[in-house]
Amino acid sequence: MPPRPSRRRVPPYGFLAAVKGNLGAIAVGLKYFLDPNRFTLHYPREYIRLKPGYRGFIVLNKAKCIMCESCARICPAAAMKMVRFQAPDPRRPGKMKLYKYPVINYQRCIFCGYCVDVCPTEALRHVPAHDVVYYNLEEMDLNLEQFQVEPKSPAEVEGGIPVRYVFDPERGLVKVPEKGQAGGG
Amino acid sequence: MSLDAVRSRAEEALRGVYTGVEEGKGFVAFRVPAERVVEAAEALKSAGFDHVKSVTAVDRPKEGVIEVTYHVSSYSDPELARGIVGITVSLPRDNPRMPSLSRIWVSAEFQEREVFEFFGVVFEGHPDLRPILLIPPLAEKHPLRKDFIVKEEQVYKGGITKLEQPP
Amino acid sequence: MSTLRSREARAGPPEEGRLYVGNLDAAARRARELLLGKMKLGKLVDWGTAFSLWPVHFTTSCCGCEFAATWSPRFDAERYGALPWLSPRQTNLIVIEGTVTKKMGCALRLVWEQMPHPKFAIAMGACALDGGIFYNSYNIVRPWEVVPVDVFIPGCPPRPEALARAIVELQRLIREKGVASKWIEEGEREDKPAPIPKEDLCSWWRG
Amino acid sequence: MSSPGELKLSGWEVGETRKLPGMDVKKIGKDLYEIFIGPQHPGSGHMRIIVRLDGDVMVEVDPDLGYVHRTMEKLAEGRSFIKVIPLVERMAILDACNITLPYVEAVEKLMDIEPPERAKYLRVLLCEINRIASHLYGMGIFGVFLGHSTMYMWPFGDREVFVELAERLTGARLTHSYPVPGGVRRDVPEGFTDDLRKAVRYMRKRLEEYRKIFLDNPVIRARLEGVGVIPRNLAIELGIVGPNLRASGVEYDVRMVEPYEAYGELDFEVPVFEEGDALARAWVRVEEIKQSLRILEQVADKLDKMPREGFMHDKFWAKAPKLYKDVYSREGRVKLMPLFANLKVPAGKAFARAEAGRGEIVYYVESEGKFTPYRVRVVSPSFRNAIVFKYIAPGHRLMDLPAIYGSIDYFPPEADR
Repeated sequence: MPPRPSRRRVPPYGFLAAVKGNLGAIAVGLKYFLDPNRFTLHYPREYIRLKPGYRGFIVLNKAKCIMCESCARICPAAAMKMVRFQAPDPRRPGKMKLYKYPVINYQRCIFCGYCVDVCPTEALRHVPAHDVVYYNLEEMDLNLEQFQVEPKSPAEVEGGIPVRYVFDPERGLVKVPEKGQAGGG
Repeated sequence: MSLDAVRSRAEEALRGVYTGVEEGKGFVAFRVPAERVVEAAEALKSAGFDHVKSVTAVDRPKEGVIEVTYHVSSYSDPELARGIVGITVSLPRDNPRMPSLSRIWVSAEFQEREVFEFFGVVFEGHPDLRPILLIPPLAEKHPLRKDFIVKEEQVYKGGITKLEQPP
Repeated sequence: MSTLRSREARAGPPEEGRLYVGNLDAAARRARELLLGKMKLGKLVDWGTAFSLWPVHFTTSCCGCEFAATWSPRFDAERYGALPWLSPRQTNLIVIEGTVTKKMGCALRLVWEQMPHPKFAIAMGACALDGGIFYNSYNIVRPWEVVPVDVFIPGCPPRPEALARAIVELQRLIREKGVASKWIEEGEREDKPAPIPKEDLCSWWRG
Repeated sequence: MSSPGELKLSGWEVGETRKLPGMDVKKIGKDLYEIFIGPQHPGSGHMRIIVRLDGDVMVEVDPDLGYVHRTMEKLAEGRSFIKVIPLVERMAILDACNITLPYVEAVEKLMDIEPPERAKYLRVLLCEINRIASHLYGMGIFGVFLGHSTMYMWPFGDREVFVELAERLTGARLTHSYPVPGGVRRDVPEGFTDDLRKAVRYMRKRLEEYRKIFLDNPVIRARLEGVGVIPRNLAIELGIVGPNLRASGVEYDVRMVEPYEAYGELDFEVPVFEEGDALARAWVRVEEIKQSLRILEQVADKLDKMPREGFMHDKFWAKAPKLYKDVYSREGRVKLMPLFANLKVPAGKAFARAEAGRGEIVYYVESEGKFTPYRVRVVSPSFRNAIVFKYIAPGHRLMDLPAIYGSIDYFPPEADR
């Protein structure tokens, strides 16, 4: 059946309905007072273990890079750029070769994942970490060496407890520690 | 009622006013001379096209014109709502002026203000013609015109570094 | 009017070395030095400031979605003692959520100037760092040119955890480096001046 | 149909008296207060409203937009077609898929391709998840405006359920950049449809509680009923969109009048309310969430039955190397062919529309057959709704402005683009 309109009216409201409405609101409030639906993440004591497909920070595997420039061309924010080096070619002694590798500037990166998806050899990949902050801007403009280092989530480094959220038809999201056993608040 | 019927309803309303038809994907636009645009708008309005979806201006420096298209459709007539009809006016680029249609379609009021600041098109008879989104110094430059250049960055960073061995 | 003038005349030039008499400014400075320097109240000031970072309710752009989510039940940033507040006069933190347009830049500076110091700024999202995807837009300013920014968060938008991390890092910065007490001791903070003069930002402002 | 002359549109004339509940107000002209609200204010800021008051009754309201104008239309002219998707997405990142979808459709119209069946359902899936999340966001902000903090906490908590779903599907909390010309970027991960059904069941239960604590709450009703009434003919005249339009009794929803993607095959209703006041606008949103949940269930059933193929048009996927197909079967991630970086779109003009969370969004895309679009024009729902402040708010007391602002669900970044 195709989409169709359905005309309705806001239910009318009298004195009795107002009394009922007040009591209903209080009853719902009481219900959650007695049985709260807590799912707060106690960051940084706990942190969410991000799923493998999460579009977090990006790391380069230089060995796989074929210098095709696709990532730099598709980057919508011009955050990924190619750096160029001229060095002797190991395969053809005496000849020089132009090497091009991508570097990323996290001042601009919008984590759209286009570069990872367009890379024909999977040389770029996402790291499930997205809670890194910086004190100054210069640190965020990575060079080739820094781009190959996998950034670690600070919460993980500090020894936080990894948790994940599972869906529940009664409570929406439920926080579960990574090693089984359901956790409450 | 199909899209052709929407088109023929608009064509009927605009008969004698339009000078050309332009087929777009998802809409059909009728070219109207600037001095007859009010007449065309009134005809469309009484045919049931009751609101403006978009006042679209396109700068064409090669032809020396700014084209203003009012994309209109209908809320009150569910059959006309299926299609989108445009009326297009070509204005000279050096002095673009046209009568405002916001007296006929109130929904065009803010969008005409937007076209005014981004392209410099003056809508005569507009109740409140002043910039809406930009600060005054920028609004005078009409940034959506093609001669306002915004530079994009290239894919290379820095020059070529010479190294003794491959990186 | 005349009594006021005569009282000013009686006060004379600021007297150094005496605490409770004479020029009010000098007296206040002396009290500040005594409390923060000799009595080591600075640590208390830093401790207190770190756990009462109240961000002003000033949304510059779309990262406001994640700003709101950070104070929502799942991430609950109120646990850090940070509560978004309405009036800039009662806040000491500004979170710049995304792009600052030229029109907003003036408002940002006005809000920043209304806040009492010690005050801090967090730049959230790529747009607040180097423009992000709008890096070449003609209508934006870099927020670190408008207000001095302490912590930068990359991402578009950053996760709420990242904003929480920024607040935690800012608390650490305040407590380890004593930014708040130093600021009170030394008066206006000099290390991060805002390069764009206010006249350039607000030349068009009305109201 | 009425001509605008008959409607009382611009505040009121000097010397004219108007009857308001319990008082008559005359616009004197000189004795007006002018106050500036924003851009720093407790709601979801970034907009200034200049209000002229007579006593505490608004006589003239001038919305001052543009505080978040990031020049998307200009930047789009310099960037290749694929780069425009994340660019326009920043209009309303809480409603990302709905906002980018018509742009992608317009490009597809120009290229004369149509996504395969499964991609259409995947797009509908994310669109409806986004719509629910966007409505919940709007209701939460409405709660902030009214000082009803439970109504901020609950929808924002429940919104996380749908944000989490979207994150599992696309890999990002808000900025999905999900549809691309020809298809989508991810397929559903393992166990996703089961999670989706759980979330739907949970949300159904919660909506009942929302009704008890918010919609049927006498305090809220007293604040919203009869406030900011937009009569049907005025709603049509002002050209407002989305739930605000449907709360005024106009049966218009792009999903219904011009079904795009898979909406024509799905069974759902478009709730329309007659009253046109702030309360009806809140009701429309709740009813729409119910219908979106209904759509999600149908999409989940459909996706389970379909074979896991056809998420990208053959033009882009037929020649994909083996690595690409491996990545897809392993992770469900659709890799983009390098030709996406330099997508050449045939010359032409296309117009596309879709029903986003806040209403109809329209795109006009013109291509000259080059790598970049010649012109991208977008009119967002909030920009079309902004006119409500000017024509509906006058005549109300100042304290009704938060109720009107909140009920319109106005999102400034979307309006300013």
